[in-house]
Amino acid sequence: MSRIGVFTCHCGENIGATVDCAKVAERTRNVPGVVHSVDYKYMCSDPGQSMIKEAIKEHGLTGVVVAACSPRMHEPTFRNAVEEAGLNPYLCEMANLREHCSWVHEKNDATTDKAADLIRVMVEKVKHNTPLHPIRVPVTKRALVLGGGIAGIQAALDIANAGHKVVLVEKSPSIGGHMSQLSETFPTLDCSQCILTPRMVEAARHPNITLMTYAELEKLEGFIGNFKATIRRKARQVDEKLCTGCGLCITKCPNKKIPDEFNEGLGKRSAIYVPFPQAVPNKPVIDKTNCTFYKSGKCKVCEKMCPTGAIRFDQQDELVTLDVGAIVLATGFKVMRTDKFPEYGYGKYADVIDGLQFERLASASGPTLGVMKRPSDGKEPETVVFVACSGSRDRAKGVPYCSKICCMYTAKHAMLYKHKMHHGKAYVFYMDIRSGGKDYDEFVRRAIEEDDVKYIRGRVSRIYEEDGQLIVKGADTLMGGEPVEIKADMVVLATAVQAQDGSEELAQKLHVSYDPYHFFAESHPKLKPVETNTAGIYLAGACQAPRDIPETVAQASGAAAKVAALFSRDELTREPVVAVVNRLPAPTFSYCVGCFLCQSACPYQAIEAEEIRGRDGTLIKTLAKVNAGLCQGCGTCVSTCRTKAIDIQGFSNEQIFAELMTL
Amino acid sequence: MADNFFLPQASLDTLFAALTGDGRRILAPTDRDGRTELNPVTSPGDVAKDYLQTILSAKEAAFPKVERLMSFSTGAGSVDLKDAEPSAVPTVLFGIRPCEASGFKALDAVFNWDTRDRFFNARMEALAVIGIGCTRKDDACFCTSVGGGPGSTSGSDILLTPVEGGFLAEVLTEKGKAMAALAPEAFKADPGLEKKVVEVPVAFDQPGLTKRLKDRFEDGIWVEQSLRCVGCGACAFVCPTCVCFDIVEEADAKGGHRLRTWDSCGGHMFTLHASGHNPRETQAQRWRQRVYHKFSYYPERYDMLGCVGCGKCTRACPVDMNLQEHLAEAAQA
Amino acid sequence: MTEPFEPKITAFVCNWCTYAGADLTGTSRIKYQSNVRVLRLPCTGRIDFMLLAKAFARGSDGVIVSGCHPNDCHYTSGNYHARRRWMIYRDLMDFMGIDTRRVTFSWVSAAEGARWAELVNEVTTSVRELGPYTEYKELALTGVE
Amino acid sequence: MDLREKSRQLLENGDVKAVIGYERGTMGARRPAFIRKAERADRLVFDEACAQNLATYLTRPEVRKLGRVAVAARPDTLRAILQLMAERQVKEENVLALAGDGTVELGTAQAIEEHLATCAKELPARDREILDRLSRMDRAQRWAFWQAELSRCVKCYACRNSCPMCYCGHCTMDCNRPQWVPVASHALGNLEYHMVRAMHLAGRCVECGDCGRACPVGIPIHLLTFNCEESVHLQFGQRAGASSKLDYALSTFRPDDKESFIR
Amino acid sequence: MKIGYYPGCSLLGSSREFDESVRALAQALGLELVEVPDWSCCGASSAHVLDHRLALALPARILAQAEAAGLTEILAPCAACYNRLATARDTLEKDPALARDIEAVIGQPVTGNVRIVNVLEVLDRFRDVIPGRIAKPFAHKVACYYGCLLVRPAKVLKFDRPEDPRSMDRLMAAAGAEPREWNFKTECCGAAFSVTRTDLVAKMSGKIVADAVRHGAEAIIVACPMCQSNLDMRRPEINARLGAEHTIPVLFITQALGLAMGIDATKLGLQRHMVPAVMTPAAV
Repeated sequence: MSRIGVFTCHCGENIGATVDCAKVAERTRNVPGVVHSVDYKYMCSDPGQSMIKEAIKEHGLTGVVVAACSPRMHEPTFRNAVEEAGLNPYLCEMANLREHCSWVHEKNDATTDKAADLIRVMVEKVKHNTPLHPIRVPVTKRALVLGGGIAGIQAALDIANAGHKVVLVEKSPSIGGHMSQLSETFPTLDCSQCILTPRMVEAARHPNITLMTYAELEKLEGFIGNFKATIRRKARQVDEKLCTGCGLCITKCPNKKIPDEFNEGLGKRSAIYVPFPQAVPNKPVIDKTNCTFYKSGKCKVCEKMCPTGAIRFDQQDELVTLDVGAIVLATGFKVMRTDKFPEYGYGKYADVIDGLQFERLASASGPTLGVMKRPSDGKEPETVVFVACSGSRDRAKGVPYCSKICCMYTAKHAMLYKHKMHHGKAYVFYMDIRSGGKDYDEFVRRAIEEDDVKYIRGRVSRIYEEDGQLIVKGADTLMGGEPVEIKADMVVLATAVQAQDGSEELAQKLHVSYDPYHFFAESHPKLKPVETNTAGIYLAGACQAPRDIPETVAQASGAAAKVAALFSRDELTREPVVAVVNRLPAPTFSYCVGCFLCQSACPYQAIEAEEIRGRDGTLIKTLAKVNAGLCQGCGTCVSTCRTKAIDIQGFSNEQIFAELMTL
Repeated sequence: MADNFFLPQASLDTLFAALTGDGRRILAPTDRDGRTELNPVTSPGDVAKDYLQTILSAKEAAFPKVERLMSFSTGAGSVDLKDAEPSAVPTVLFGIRPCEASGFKALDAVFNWDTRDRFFNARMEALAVIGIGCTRKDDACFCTSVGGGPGSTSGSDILLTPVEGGFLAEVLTEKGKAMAALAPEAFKADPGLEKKVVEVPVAFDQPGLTKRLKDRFEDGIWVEQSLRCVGCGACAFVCPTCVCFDIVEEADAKGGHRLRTWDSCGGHMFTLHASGHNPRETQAQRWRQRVYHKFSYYPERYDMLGCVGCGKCTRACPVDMNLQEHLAEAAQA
Repeated sequence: MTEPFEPKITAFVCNWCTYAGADLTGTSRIKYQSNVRVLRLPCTGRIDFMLLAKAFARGSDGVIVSGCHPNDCHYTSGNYHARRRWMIYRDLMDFMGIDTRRVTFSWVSAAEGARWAELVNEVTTSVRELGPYTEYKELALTGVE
Repeated sequence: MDLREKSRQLLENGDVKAVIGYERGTMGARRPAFIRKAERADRLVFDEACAQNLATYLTRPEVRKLGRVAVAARPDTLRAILQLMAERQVKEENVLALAGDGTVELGTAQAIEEHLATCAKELPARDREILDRLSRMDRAQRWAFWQAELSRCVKCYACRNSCPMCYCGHCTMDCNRPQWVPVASHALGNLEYHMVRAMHLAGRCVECGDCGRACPVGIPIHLLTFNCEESVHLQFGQRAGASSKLDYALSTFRPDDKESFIR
Repeated sequence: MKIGYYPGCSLLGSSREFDESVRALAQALGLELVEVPDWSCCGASSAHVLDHRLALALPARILAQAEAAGLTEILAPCAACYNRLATARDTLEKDPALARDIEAVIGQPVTGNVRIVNVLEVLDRFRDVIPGRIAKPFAHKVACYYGCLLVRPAKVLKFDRPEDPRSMDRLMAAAGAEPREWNFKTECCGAAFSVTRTDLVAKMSGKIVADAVRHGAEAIIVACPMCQSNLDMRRPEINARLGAEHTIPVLFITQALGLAMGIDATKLGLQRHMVPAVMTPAAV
C-alpha cells in the first residue's frame, strides 16, 4: 500500500493568492494512499525541503508529491532533497499549481478544485512510479578524429593537450588537407604552408596523438563512451618503420606521367610518391593502379634503389579495431569540377580552371613553381578572368547555397596574379561580394583599389575558345546590362564548395544524419553547432557547411572542448528516462513479437535485435532491445508498439493511464 | 400430463395480445439484413418468416453477454458495496427451436450446481418458452444424435408443432398452463392432425463416443482436427449450452462495478497462469477440451450432455469446424 | 436551475514545447479558462491515440493534443510521427462518427505562451457550445444488463 | 497439372513439409486444410469459393515448427505473405506460394512481387454499396450506423484471430496493466476494441476482408480497416503487402506530409 | 513503322526542300508518314507574342486532331513547330484548369497523350540501319548547327545536351562525315529578325559561318528551316559584313543523309539552295 506525502506550496503569494492551499492540503488527506498532506509558504526553501526530508523518515513515505511550480523549474531541487532523505528521487513528482493554475486563473472555487485535481493526478502517478537509477555508462577516454585537415589537426591537438589519447585518421597519404594546397591565405596573405606545417609536425610528434594516414573508417559499432571503430589501413607497399623518407625511390621511379591529385591534375607525379614536399608523415606510397610492376609485373626500380629495403610489394590492407569514447568528424569538403559547366565547355578548355588549380599554379611548390603559366601551352596569361559564384547560389546546379569562401579567395587570387604579373589585366565577374569576416572587406577593397582588379557586376553566360584565346561573354549590370566580351588567356571559376565524396556513406556508417547536400547535420543550428544527433559524435570544419579557416579552427576547438567535457568523468550518467522492452520468463520471454516496426520510429537508432537461444543454441525468438546509452526517452516507439512490450521509465503506460483515470 | 390443443395460425394475434397484456416482453427470431436474430416483437408479423434458427442462442435471455453483479463507491477513506438487482423482466421466448429450448437445462446444471446463481435463476424464473418444432434442417443440425429431436418437448413450456392451418400446441408445464389460460379462446380442441416435422438422421452413436472418449485423450485426432481452428470464441458464444464466464471490475478512484461477461475455452488466454505457464498451450488441447467438456465431463458430472446438436457453432465458425463431422469421425476411428 | 454546463477538457502536451509554452503563459500571467487539465508527456510521438479515446471514455467533452512545430522537435522526428498518426486516427474517428470537432490538434512552441491561452479559450468556448458529449459518456453503460 | 498434382509432387520429393490449402466443407463451404502426406493431396480444392486468407497460419507455432510449407495463395494471401516477411514474421525460405490456379510456384519475395503486379484489386459489390451509403451520411448518422452494428459484437475475436496481420501473442486487448480496452462487450468496449484494431492495421492491412467474413453476427468491420488502409495510401502513398521490405507508414514520415487540420 | 507527320507552313513554302528530303529519306528507310488530318498553323514565333491563350490554342488543335486520328507520335521536322507543340502539350499537362479552358476554345478534347518528336530523334532510331544503307559516304568535314528551338527550354524538351548536343554529330558520323568541334552549335542565328533586322542576322549568322569555316568545315548541317534560310539566303549580307566570300553550303541533315544513301540530289531539293550545295575541300 503506498504511503504518499503531499506538500502544497503557497510560493509566497504566487499560488496562495488564487488557490486556497490549506483547503487543498486538507482535501488531499482523503485521497487513498496519502498519509501526510501539509501546506507551507516556501517549499523550495531550506525549511521547506527539510520538512519533506523529515516527513519521509517520520512517516516512512514511499512517494512524494510537491504541489508547487513547474517541474521544469524545481524538479531537480525536490528530487535531490528526496534522495538525501534516502528515498529514490524518481518517486517524487511535482504538480504544477503555479504556472498551470494559480497564475492563469481567477481566485474561485473552480481554481481550488483544479489545484486539488492536479494533485490527485500526480498522486495516482506516483503510486505507479518505480525507483530508477541513473544509467551509468563507462567512458573510454580516447577520441577518434576522422580527417587530417586543419579541422582534424586542431581538434586532435586540443584533445591531446587536454590530456587524452587521440587517433587521427586521414584518407590520403599525408595530413594537411586542402589547406596544404593553398598558396597564401586571406586576409593576411600568410603562406599557407608556413602556418600549417608546424601544426602538422606538432600533431605527428604529440605523445597523445596516434597518426593513421592512408586509412579510412571501415565500420563503427557501439554508442557514446563505448564506440568500437574498425579502421582500414590501406597498404602503402612501404614499411614505415624502415623508410627514412630520403625520397630516392621517388626520383628514380621511371613512371612519372601520372596526374598529380595534390596539384589538382596540373602536375605529374611518379607511381611511388609523397603528395607534397612537407608531407607528414614523409613516407611515400605506391599508386597500385598506375605502377608498372602492378600492371605488367616488371620494373621494381624503387625496390632496388631503396637504401633500407623498405619497399613491400606484398603488403596487404590491415584492419585495426579501436575502442574510442568520442568521434570528431573533420572530413572537409571538395570543390565542384569544371566539367559540371556545360556553358563553359564541359571542362574541354584546359585554360578554364577551378580555384584549387589556381592555388597550385600560384604556389611555390606547385607544378609551375609559382610562375603564372596557363595549363594549355604554358604561356603567361596576359588577361585572366575570375568568375565568382560558379555553381554556388544556382538551383539548376543543385547548389542553392552560398559557398561563403569564394568571394575572399577570388579577391586573393586576383591580387596574387597582379603581384606576379603587374601589367596583366584581371577581371572578376561577381553578383555580390560577401566579405563579412575581420579585415575581410578591407582586403577586397585593397584588391580593387591598389591592385587594379576590375570587378564587373554580372554573370558570365558563355565561354568559348577562339584562336587560342577564351572569349568570355557576360553582362555588366551596373552599366545598364551592357553585354561584355573579354578575350581572356585564362579563366578561373570559383566553383561551389560541396560535401566530400562518400560523406553520405560515412554518415550512414556513423548513423549521423546529413542534409540534402550531404553535409553532416548538426544537432541544433544555433545552440549545438558542433554536436550531432548521435550522442558522442561531434563536428568540425567544412564537413558541416562551407567554412573558412578561422571558423574551422574555432569549431575544431569547440568540438575538442565537448570531447574533453565528456572525458572529464570516468562514467557517463544519464537520466534513466529511457525505453525498456519487457522481459518475461520462458516460454514467452517477452510480449515483443519481433516485428521491429519500432526500429524505424527511433530517431536515435537505439533499438537493436537480441536473439534468444535455447540451451542447445537453437534460435527461439528475435526480440527488440533498447540500448540505454543511445535512447533519449522520446517514447515514439511506445505508441508504435501494438503489444505494449516497450515502455518509457518515468512516463510508462501505467503512469499516464493512472493520471488520465483521475480526471 | 401434456394436454394437447390446436392453435390456429390466425389466433396467434390473440395469444400475443394476451401475453403483452399480461406485461410480458416477447422475444422471437426476427429477420435483419438476411440474418435471423432474437429481438423483442409485439405481433406475430414481426417474427421471422421461414427461418432455420437464430445465429446467437436464446441463452442471452437468461445469461446475457454482459451483466452487472454489484457496484461499489469509495468515499473519504471508506468503501460501500451495493449488490445489483438482476433485471429480470417477465419474458416469453417465442419461436425458438426445440434444440435451443433443451439447452437451458445444461446451463441450469452449472448455475445451480453448488452456489445458486441469483441472477440466472431470477431470469429463468421470469422466463417462459414457447418452442416451435422444426420444418427445416441443414447439414449442421444433429439434434437426434444427442438425445433431442425436431419435435422434442424438453425445455419448452408450450411446444407448437406445425400442422395444417396452425400448430399442435402441447402445454407441458405450469408456466405453459398459465400462458394458455391467458388466451383460452386461442387453444381449440386437438383434431389429431399429422405433425409436419422435418426428418433429422442420426449422425453418430453418441453413447459409444462418450465411452470411447475416455481412452482417446492423447489421441492425435484432436491435433489433426484443430489445425485450422483460429482459437476465437465464436463457437462458445453462439452455443446455447456454453456457460463459461469471466468476471472483471471497471472502476476508478471514485468507485465502479463488477461485470460478468461470456468467455471461451478456445481463447489462448483462457487457462494462462499469471506465471506465464498455460496448461492448455496448443489449440489442439483447447479443441479437445471443448469436445470432452460437452461429451465426457458433462455426462460424468451431470448425467446429461453439454450439447443440444443445434449446429450453431458450425455455422458461426470462420473456418467451418463442423462439430457433427468431427464427432462422427471421433466416434468411428 | 441546474448549474450551467462547464465542459471538461483534457490536454496532452509535449514537455519541451507546449508544456513550456503553457509555463510561459503562467509567467506572463495571461488568464485563460480553467476547464482544461494538462497531462505532460515527453513528446507528441509518445501520445498514444488510445489516450484520446480514453479521455472521452473518462467523460472529457473536448481534447487538445499539442506539441512542437514540425522541425522543432527536441527528439528531431517525434512530431512528424505524431502528425501521421493524427491524420489517420482523425479519418477513422470521423468514419466511425466520433465528433472530431471536439478534438483539437495543434503546434504550440515554448515561446507561444499567448497562443496557448488563446487556444484553450477557443477550444473551451467551442466545446461549451457543442454541449456535453453525452452519447460517448453513455457507452460504458449501454449493453450492460 | 492442378493444385492437387502440384502438392503431391512437392510433398513426395520433400520440397515442403506441408501444403496449406482448401478442402470442401459443410454445405458447399470451403475451409483451410493441412496436407502433410502426398496421398491426402486429392482433398485439396482451389476455386472462387476459397476465401479465407491462409497466410494467417504461417505465424502459428505449430506451422513454424514444420519448416518449409506451401500455401495456396490468392492475391490477398500473397500480399499478406509479403507484409509478414516485411515484419520478420515469415522467412522467405520457409514459404512457397502456389498462386494463379495453384500451380504457379512463387518461392521468393521478388517472384511474389512480380506476380502481384499483374493482379488487379477491386472492392466487392456489397462493400461498395455500404461505403456508398456511409459516404452520404452525416456524422450523427455514421455514429448511429456503427453503434447499431457494433452493438451486436460479442467480442468473440473471430475477426482478430482470422486476420493474418493479427499475430501478436499478447494483443493490446490482452493487456490489463493498464486495462487499455474494457474486456466487456458493452458499447464502449466494442467501440474501443474495433477502433484500436483498425488503427493497428493502418498501413498493414492487405484488405483481404477475412475479418468481415469471419464475424458470426455479420458486422462489416473490414470496412474500418479498409478505411484506415485507404487513408494511409491516399495521404502517404504507401500500401501494405506491396513489398517484402518494411515500409510501415506509421513509423516513417516525410517532413512535408500535407494536412489541413493542425492549428 | 508508322508515325504522325506535321510539316508546318515553312516546309510547304520557303523550305520545301526540307519536306522533300524528309519524305525521300522516310521512304528509303521504310518509315510511313501519316499527315495530321486538316492541320493548321502552330503559332510559330508570332502567336505567343500576341496572346498566351492563342499561342496554346493553335498547337492544342493540332494535338486534338492527331489524337482524334489515333496517332501516338508526331514528327515535326521544323524546329519552331516542334518547340511550339511540345511546350504547349507540357503547359496543358501541368495546368488542367487551363487545359479545360483551351478545350472550350478549340471545341475539342485534348488528352496530351501524343508525343512530339523532332527529325533528329526519329533518325536516331535508325542509327544502326543507316551505316548499312550508305551508297556514297558523305566524306566531308561538317559543322553541325542545332540552333536554339531544338534544345531549349531544356526542362520541357529534354532532348540531347542543351549546351553541347551530340545527336546530329552522331548521325553525320554514321553517314561517313567528320563532324568538327566548334563553338557555335547552339548560338542564335537571328531567327525572325531575318525580315525586320537583317543587319542583326548578318552579324549573328556571320559569326556562325565564320566559326564553322575557321574550324575547317566544308558544310554546315542544320535541322531547322529558319537556321537554314538565315545561313543560306542571307549569305550575301553575311559576306558583306565579314568582308569575306564564304561559299560553305548549308544542308539539311535529311539532305546530307539522302545524298550519302544515294538518293538523287533534285529529289532532295538541293537545287533550291541559294548557296550552291557544292563541297570544296576546306582550306585548312
